[in-house]
Amino acid sequence: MTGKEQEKGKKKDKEIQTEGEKGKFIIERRYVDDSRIIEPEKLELGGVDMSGRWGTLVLPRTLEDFDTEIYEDVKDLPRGGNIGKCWQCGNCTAVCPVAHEHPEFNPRYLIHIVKMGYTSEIKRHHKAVYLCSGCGLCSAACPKGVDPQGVMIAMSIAFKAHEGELKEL
Amino acid sequence: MMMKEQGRPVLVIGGGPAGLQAAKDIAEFGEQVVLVERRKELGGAPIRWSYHTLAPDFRPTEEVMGPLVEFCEKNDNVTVMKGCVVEECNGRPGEFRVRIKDESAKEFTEMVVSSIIVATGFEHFDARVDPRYGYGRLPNVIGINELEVMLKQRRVVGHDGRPPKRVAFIFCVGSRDRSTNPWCCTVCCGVSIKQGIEIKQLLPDTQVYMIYMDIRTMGLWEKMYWDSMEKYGINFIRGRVGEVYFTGERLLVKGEDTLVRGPFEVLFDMVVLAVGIEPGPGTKQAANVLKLSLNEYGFLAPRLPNVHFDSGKEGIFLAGACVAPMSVEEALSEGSAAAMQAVKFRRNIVKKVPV
Amino acid sequence: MSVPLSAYYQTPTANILPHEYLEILVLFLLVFAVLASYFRIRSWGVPFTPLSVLSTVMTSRDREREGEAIDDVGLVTRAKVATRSTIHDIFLLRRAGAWCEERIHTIGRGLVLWGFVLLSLVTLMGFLIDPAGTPNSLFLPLRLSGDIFQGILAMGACILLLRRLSRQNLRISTDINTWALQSVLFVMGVSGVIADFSLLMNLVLQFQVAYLVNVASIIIFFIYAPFSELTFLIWKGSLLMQETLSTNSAGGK
Amino acid sequence: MLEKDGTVQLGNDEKLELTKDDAKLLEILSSQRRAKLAFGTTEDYLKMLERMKELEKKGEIIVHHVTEEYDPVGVRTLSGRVKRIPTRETWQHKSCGQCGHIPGYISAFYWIMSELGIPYVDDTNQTSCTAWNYYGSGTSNPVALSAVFLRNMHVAYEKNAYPLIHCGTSYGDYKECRYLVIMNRDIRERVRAILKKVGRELVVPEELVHYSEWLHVMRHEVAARRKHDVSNVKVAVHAACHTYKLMAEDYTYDENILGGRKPAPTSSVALALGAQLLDYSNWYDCCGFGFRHILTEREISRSFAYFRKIRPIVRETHADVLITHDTGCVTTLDKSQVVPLAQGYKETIPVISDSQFAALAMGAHPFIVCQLQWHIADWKPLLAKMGIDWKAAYEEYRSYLDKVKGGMKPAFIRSPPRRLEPRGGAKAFRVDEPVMT
Repeated sequence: MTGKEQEKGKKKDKEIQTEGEKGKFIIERRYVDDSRIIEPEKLELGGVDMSGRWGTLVLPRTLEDFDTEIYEDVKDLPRGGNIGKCWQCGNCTAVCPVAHEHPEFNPRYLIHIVKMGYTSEIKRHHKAVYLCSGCGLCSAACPKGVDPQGVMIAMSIAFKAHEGELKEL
Repeated sequence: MMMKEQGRPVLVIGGGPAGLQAAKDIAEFGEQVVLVERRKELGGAPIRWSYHTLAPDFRPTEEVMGPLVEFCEKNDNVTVMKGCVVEECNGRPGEFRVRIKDESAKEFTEMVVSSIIVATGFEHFDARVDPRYGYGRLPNVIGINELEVMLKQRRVVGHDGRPPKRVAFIFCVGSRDRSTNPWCCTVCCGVSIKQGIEIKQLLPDTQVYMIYMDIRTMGLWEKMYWDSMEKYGINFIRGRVGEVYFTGERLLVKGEDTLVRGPFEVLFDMVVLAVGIEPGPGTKQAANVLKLSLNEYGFLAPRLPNVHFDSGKEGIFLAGACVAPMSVEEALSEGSAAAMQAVKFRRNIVKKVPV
Repeated sequence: MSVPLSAYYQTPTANILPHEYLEILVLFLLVFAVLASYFRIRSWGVPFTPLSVLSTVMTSRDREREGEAIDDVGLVTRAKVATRSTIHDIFLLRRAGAWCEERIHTIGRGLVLWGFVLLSLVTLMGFLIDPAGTPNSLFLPLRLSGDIFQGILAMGACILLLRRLSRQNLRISTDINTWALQSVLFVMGVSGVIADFSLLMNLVLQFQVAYLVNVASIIIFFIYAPFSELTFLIWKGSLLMQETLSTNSAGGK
Repeated sequence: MLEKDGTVQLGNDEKLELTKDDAKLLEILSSQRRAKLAFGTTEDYLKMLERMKELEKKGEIIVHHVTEEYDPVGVRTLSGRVKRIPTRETWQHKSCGQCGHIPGYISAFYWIMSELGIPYVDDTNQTSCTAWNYYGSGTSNPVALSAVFLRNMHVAYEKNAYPLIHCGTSYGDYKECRYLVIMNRDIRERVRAILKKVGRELVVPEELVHYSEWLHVMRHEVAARRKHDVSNVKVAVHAACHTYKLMAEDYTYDENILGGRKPAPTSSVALALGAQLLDYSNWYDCCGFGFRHILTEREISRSFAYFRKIRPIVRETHADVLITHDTGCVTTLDKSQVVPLAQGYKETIPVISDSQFAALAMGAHPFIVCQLQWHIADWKPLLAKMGIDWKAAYEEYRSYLDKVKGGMKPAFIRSPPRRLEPRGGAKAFRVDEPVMT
């Protein structure tokens, strides 16, 4: 990476750390993502003010079901058909030039959460798929012929198609 | 023919794949064999637990074991003693005096044998010892050995008689775990995946999830692994299960998907435990009688770790899963190897002492 | 050469296919391409983003009146944003090129992009100035610059092709569509240049052959493009621009 | 899988019958396995007990034995060995949070003992075990912790009463400290030096006993004095991590209660009183207290308590009451319901200690003795279901308060500390449950 790019990278990391105004008082805030924090702007019980920190709740992050709807769509979209072959070796992410710069873009991971149908995770990460630059290195590196570049194409389409349910948290 | 008259037989302990193969090969050399089996039927684990098919190429168990059993039952070079155990052994290599006890009829047979092949096999791990999975307590928590029975009957159903919608296989139950058995049973990954595929063939709409810590489909078994993923759409979750809880209708499996760094709590209709392999009582007993050394895990210890048939005692040879966990295919070839050793040993003696 | 250059550009007898027809054909193909890509994209179950970008920019006044958007999001602002993101993301290759792991890859993409865009611009201008394509003082430099841009396009496409061909893994794993698209672009550029120069050198036969190839490649391109990756790139590009627009409008909140 | 007739289908020709002995064997196997997975191993633990005897022989330490004067009752621990639980003349080792957060907890416990006519010592001369620092923020150190532990134990020893520890954390901490003191000469010597300075000797109790174990062995006496019928009360139980996860092999298990796979105390009390005991999926989870979390991450702690315990319990069991046996658990599970309820979450359940539940069933006053007025979650439905007229009781409570204002001393709360004389005429040692060997 050139110095300039490193600069960019640093900036990105900082953004990630300070992202989300919600619940900034929580220790180890970095490990809790916005979608899990309920911080009431106005909360009162029996005349006691519990707004803000006093009334904050953090929802659990347990994965509760497999919802393979998006996965099925991806399989039917152009160049998405091979996603089923993925066994999570991580070659794609290893060679991906974008992943080296953007912590949130990880082809291996995107494929996994779509394949398993972890909706909560997809909600959190689906925007990242558009960072793919389509250079095709991953497809060249993949030992099982998943063609991650193509899968990314199919995914970005599928995510857009399911935008509605991915938006609401 | 001369051989047959004056020949002292070879004693084979254990009527499983290794034992049967050994007996068959020796008999085909024209030598006498005495095959001692603790149980009332021949065939060993594959028959006893009535395996449906054998990995990796889905061959029906009967196709593999049937001919062997039939040969040993029919061939007059082979004397089969069912329901018997070797109770005593002394004498020297070339003429071991053994005392065989018929457990049901409480009668004894004494004979002199030239050499002994030990093929006492293994036992499946009893998953009740590991309370995490609720085996033996919760309905629809079964072991791969019981699933084999269901598959053989072509009827995979929960205790309510309905076919499961979602099945989880939990790998390494009673394997690779300090608190139970620290070794790897080498076949359970392959067997579970084979069963997963068979479930998919039987019930195409059923979702199958494999919860594994490593997939160890050695050598050519790897193909099953790839097919299960690519042809049958079986899902693989890398992680372990901490607890299985019965909600009253379904099984709540609590585990972690290590690739997401997150815990999951998902409902399944059936949980299949890939129970490991451990040395059975037969092995221990044979070791006592023949004064063989056991390794730290309770398997029979060969003189050299990578030469299984060599027990370190002249005239006594080892074969099959009593030495280490192994697949049927390996057990068969080990049986052959031991048979070859036994015959070689016998012939050398005959050369030395011409009659 | 004693003959003035412009002489060669009088609607040459060598020209077997009258200019006007070609223009009509291209126009027709253009319409087809747009429609085809529209329906293809819709078939994926997603909106046709180029349109939505336009509408976002156009409807911004009304939205303002409805008062749901904040006041700083006028047509002008939106247009500004749109142009800015177009220039940055597309023409300065911030997205398209930034993360190619090799400089050469970026250059290839850049050349193709610029070559194509400029070429189409010049062609358009040429059409506006003189639909008949008869030479005049203004038309000639356009024609020449057109050649240059075709050259650029060809060079870019060539770089991309060679890059993929020269790397074993890439070669194996490259999608057939990618090959097709890139070679069409290459052929288009090269044949165009050859055609014009062979005309300059008055090599009528070569001109005619090259010219036909060029026309053919153009036709193929327009018919094929909607079914190639290009559609996805356009869709994605517009989608991202829309994102930029919306985030920009959300900035005030 | 387990068939209805209690057999396990193996092959198609074989059935493995799950006989009683078989079950017992597996019982021990699985408990040993669980113990292995916990702190140390059963072997280490038993070794430690052996070492304790040796040290006593050598005269290095004094061991405070559970002699007959304490009327001990034997229970089976996870390790399979029998633990002697003293039932009388116990020295009440109180909990820091207890009196402040849930006064009813301790007053109810004392009330039960006085009801049963069992003498006990409620001493003022007790220090905190300081384990909060240790578990909460990693401050303090083994020597300091052990010193405080042995100091308290010695006080009990000279009072000639047997320490009965109310606080799960003190209990767990003491078990670990005892292990260190006995197995590590260095720590032992340094602690001895410290104790010398405060003029005390190194006294190690033979058994460390949690009050929930006391209630467990006394449950039949408690049930015998039951006034209110609780057979229609659905009960969920939460066991405190520090009682059964620290030195797991030294806590009480019972094959007849929850199949011996979960700690027996508290559940056993509910069962003995005739209530309906219900299981739920997050049984093993922490209450959310988590020490560091309650100190520095209140939001997480509170949310965990509600989303991982309260809500699943209510949804799965629809229980009337959640019973637990540690200060931290009652506090967290009860107080953490405020915010979710204020935010409009519906699920709620009253949380009380086992002593409070037992006392209520024995007819103790819900406010004067059990002090339910300090509890957040709505306890009125519970009292109604137990057939207690809480309105009338509340009126009594008001007038009682006036009396107290007038200078009346609540009789049952504490007995004056005194030096006890050894007393004979103790009952013969009995084993509470059939013990496996």
